[in-house]
Amino acid sequence: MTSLAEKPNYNDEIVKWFTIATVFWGVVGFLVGVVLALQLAFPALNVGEYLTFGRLRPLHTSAVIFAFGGNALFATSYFAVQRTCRTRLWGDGWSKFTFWGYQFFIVIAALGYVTGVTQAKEYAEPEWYADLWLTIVWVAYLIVFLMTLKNRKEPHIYVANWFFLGFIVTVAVLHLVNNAAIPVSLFSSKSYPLWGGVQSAMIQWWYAHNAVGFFLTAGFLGIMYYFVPKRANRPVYSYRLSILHFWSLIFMYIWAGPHHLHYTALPDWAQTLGMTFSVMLWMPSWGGMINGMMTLSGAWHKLREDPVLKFMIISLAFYGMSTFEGPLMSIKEVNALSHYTDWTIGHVHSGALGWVAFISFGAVYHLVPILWKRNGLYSLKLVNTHLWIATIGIVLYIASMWVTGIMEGLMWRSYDALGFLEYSFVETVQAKFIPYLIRALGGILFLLGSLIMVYNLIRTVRGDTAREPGMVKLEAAHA
Amino acid sequence: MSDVAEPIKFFEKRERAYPKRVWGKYRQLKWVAMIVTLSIYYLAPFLRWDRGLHAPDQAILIDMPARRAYFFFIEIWPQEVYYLTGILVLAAVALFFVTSLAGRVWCGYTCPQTVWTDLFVWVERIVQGDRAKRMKLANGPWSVEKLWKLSVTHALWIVIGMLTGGAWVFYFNDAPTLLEQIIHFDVPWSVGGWILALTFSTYLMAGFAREQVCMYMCPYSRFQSAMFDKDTLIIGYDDVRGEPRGKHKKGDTWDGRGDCVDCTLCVQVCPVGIDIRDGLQMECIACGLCVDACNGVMDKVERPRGLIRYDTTNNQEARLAGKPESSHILRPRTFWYVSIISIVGLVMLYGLLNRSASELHVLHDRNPLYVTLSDGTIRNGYDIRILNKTHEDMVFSLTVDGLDGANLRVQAAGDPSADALLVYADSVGHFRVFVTAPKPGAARSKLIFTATSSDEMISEIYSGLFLSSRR
Amino acid sequence: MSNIEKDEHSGVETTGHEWDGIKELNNPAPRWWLIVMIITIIWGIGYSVVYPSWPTLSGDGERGGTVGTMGWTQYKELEESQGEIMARRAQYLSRFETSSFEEIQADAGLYAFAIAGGASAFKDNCATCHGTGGTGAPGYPNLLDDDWLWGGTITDIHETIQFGVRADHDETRFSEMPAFADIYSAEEVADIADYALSFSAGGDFPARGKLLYDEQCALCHADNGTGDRFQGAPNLADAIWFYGGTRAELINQINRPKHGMMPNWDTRLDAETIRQLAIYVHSLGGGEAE
Amino acid sequence: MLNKHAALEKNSILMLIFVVITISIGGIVEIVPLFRLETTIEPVKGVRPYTPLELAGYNVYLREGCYGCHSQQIRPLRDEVERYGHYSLAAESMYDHPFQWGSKRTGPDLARVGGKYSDDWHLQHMIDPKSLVPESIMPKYAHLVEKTVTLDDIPDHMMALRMVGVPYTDEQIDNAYADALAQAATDSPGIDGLLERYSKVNARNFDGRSTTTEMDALIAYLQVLGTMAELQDYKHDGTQRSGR
Repeated sequence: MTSLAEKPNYNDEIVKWFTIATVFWGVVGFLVGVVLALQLAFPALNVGEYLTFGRLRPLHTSAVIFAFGGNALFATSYFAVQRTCRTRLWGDGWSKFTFWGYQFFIVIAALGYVTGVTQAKEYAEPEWYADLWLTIVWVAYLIVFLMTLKNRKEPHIYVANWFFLGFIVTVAVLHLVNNAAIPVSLFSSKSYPLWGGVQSAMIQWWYAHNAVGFFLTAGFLGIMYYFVPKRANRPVYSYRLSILHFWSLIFMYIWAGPHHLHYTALPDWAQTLGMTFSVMLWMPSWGGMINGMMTLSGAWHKLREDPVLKFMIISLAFYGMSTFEGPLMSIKEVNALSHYTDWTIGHVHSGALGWVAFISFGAVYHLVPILWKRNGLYSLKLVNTHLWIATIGIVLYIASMWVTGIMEGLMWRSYDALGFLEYSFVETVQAKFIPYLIRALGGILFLLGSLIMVYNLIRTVRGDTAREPGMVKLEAAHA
Repeated sequence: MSDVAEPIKFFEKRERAYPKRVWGKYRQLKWVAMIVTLSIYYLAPFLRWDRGLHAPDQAILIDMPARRAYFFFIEIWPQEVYYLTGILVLAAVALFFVTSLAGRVWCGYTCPQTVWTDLFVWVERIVQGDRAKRMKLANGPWSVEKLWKLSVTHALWIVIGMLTGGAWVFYFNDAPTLLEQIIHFDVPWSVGGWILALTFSTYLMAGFAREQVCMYMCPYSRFQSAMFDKDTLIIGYDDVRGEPRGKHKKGDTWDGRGDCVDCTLCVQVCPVGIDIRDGLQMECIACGLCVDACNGVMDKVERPRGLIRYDTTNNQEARLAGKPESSHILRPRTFWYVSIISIVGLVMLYGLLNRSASELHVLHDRNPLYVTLSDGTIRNGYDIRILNKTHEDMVFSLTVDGLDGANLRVQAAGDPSADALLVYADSVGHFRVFVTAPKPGAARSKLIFTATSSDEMISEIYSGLFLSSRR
Repeated sequence: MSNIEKDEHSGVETTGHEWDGIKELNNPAPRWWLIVMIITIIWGIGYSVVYPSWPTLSGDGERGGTVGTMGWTQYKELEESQGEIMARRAQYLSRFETSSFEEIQADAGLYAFAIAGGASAFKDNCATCHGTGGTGAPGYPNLLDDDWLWGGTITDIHETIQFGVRADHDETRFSEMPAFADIYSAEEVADIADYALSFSAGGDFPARGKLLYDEQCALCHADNGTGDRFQGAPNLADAIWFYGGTRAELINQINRPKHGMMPNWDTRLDAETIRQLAIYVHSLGGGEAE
Repeated sequence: MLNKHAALEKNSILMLIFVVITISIGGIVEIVPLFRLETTIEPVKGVRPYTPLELAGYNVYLREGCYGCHSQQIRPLRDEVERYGHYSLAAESMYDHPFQWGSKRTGPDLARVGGKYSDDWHLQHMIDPKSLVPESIMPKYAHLVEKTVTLDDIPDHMMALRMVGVPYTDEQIDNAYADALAQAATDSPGIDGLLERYSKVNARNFDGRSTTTEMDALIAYLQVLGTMAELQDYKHDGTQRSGR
């Protein structure tokens, strides 16, 4: 253990802000998600001009990916990089700028969606002015992160930071290429992207798939690599596996985009590349799961007592499931059935709710007592309640969507004995009503869980302690 | 690895487990579980269920080309696949429930990976002998004996693999017919492909990958570990009773030492190759074979059984603290799980019992919305689909209500009357229908379609529309 | 690497690095991980050989990419899978060729086959004038209503499609209404129009209108305005007007009649498709019994 | 090899450079060859840039997020070809900046919805989808009828599109405003110019309102979808039949 005397004056203030933003935007994102789920079951809930499904959907995806996920990444990377480099975060003003700059980006992007200002590219909806602003913020982020790495007191860069660095750089490249656009005029919010038609499609899915690959996978693996060993108080399982899977993951992920464009007008060769690399990506993805899981060996008993660690292990399990499902769905024959259906939605949410949100919850639960210098969380029982409500929510969600997707795929492709299509499109819409209800219920449970978290965290910050003998002790050991 | 000069291995050679044979009640339970699960798997496709002339008589069948699934009295159409959601949710919560009660017993007794691995190890043991012999054979030099023993083992594995793949395809085809085709080597390409794929994966998974699947690959096993609490039954070694361990000669005193005679049988029988005496580990699949092994030894040395047993963390801690054991099967978690299982189960049962035997869908024409006829009346066109989910041909009569003077005509081959629409068993009847009415006052009027079966047992209602010009 | 130590739980050495209390074990990666990865890579290479998969430098090949050993393209796959469905339908084609319209109308399978084929041909060939829904436009008849210029039985419709109207074919349907502007004064034409309108609208009409109508128009359009299908003379007494039903439109038509033209399709479509089209158009709602 | 990797672990800039190289390869191999247009875009005649009114409709489509529920890409799978029509070609979306292929079919594919249904149907369906399709879960877009479509800056839009490669001529840009108004009116004197500048244009009052509304623009856009390409001349001509 590093002696306490050497402990630098870490900049935890900025981490606090980002943590608050994470929780706030998380709840917003889940709430909008629930509204959307209900709109699909009860279209009358599309009220007025500004709150239709079409306009709220980008709000939901951006709020969850960029606002919730992005702030979680800022918070955890700023927290972890300081500690693993044993140096204060470089540039107080710069990091403060990244906070306000990023929140400003989220707000102008969100206002745009509701008022109909959008590039109409999935997960890249913000218009040119917001994109430009984000570029500036992102460069500041990269500089802060790199300068902190440069100032490090440790000889080696820790594996979590490889992933954070990979995520920051790659997202910058993706953002710049995909959002290249010509504005209609300097005072117009509207722009036209440089790329059109098939190139637009390829670049967009190269971007969007790697938003998953680098934002939601590499970045969150960075979180995993710091918080899992820290929470379990165990060494990382295999340094060599870290090296192998880091490089193979970032190399192969980039290729996988065209699997979103199977059987489209994209040339066959590009589709095939998307498919083969997606399948080859299976093991590189699983490398992270193995390293995380095996890190817990030797700390297995803690899983029975520490619900925060449970969040992390379940997130790894979901990570494993969705990174297996992903290659499976990238196979053309499977994709022919699954694409355009709710199976994709189920797959995305098993990753987003199960992996991204759960590892973030774990990290936030770990961070808050440390940042606010409390002995532990207000209540571990409530963490446990959150865990199980959210898990059941996810089960309802993905089970219903997975099945619905297969149902849609089967119905669309059904032929009758004479060789004519058996179902009309609208019959599939009608058949989805019950699964849509189950999905909405799953979403509501997940939202409910996050509200429990908010309550628990507020009580923690206020310094309250629930009377749960034996629990606080364990927390204190890690703080 | 301390020697830096040595080339660094990026990959670890695997330590293979050679589980030793064991006798005892958990082993028996495992045999029973294996026989029951495998019998269900292999025999279920051959069960018959009479559904009448127009439907297959296989009790469990997934008919992909026709997009139907049959399970005894239940028949599922594509738009009813959502029942599967209920089954998945039930399965998930049941797994949560069982795991919170008794740990990973699903893994230990019924998971296909464990069952087939167990079967493969049994074959291995029959051909090659028990643990010591197998290890000797594996580590020994190549010889004629080694060659034929290994060949027989692998040949038998492949046969089992083929049977596995073979049984799988029976669920998707008429089993007796397919069996005959397989015997005559006259199987469709797709069927052959599935058999091959499953043969190969069974051979690989149960023959080679074995416990590594559970250790590294299976996300559910990790998931389950998060479901443990202090009242969950786990395989526990009784430290208090067992330590200090050591060899024991017959007649020596048991005073001042633990009951563990350090025979390492618990390690030798373990299918995942761990030492349970180090405490519960992530690899443990709760199969209880070490319990059997230890109980056998305890009987021999005449000490009480249960040095290793299914135990809870609460009990372990209580003993350590010298307190009475106190574990709870009934706790909020188990209550919630049982509630969820009951609710989902009841909802599904309700849904199944109230599943309609038919459906009526009405699609209004989109182009044009209406036609003005020469006498000034208005005509609307509709596509009607009547689903007959029963196994008998049915005749429906179609009527419209809610619009004055509405007149219904069916446009189909043979000019059928709207009173006699024949819908074949287990299929969808498509009908083109025209409704003519004097021009209504409103641009949109409600029009109620009713399809009634000739025996009046079934009556489906659809609330549709009749459109006209705005002026 | 002075800080290398042994992890007490697993007995494995650490790498000697430490960050904020986190150490790394020097475990090798699991071998199966590598094996599975190699299998996927081998599979990927194999797949790339069989299917089009890499862009070519020259830009040759299947849309700028390599051609797989099977010559597979997604469009060929489509044709193959359509082939299965076509085979299912083909069983009807041979019977269709030898069946009369009555026989087809009585056979559910043949009838569905004819409608599907007709609908498909209609979209490509007829929809341009008659509209995708068959509702037509002024000058292009609505095929859904019950008002027919040349008859609404399948046989009538078949003949119209086959030979066309005022088309370049010996057997084409032909009629020509004279331009009355050359014969009558504007007032006289207006009177005729008023009389013609009264067939459907009722009410008073100028006597001169009836006189001139009976003299000039009744021959084709009949005394009571119900028209004559043998001559393609429209029914003037119903609610449907071919070139518009306002007084002005009617006057225009009497003065300088427009004469629509429909091509003969016998040279463009095969006989079976024309038969399918006739059955399809007949099924749209206005079809009449033979 | 481990020692070599240690060099990366000790130098953040070196690591950054290696990461950038590693992630660039895949993107370059997959994306760059697509700009070889003669192999990427099939030779098919008839595809033209949108008319000003259609372009305004396209922008309404984007603004409302229609791509979240509707795809515009018919895959060469027999059921899709049968349900929606001939499979989509790259050429057909080459002037879409950005593409609208979509990723989800909560509603049906729209790639060839042009000409399939009547204007009346679209109008009524947009005002209240459930009034025509009771099972529909589509939101109402009645407000589009109330809004006059913004056409003031439509030449700027076309100029921006020209900069990204859409071949609008000077003449088309100069007459954009008039062309837009002409397309949504019946018997407009401007119609001849419009027809001269754009082939195969649907010109009529789409929503029956006297002003040129966003509904006009959107329906004009929907009615042209999938109708431009002269598919009968295209070589991969599969047997396509579409359902109702």
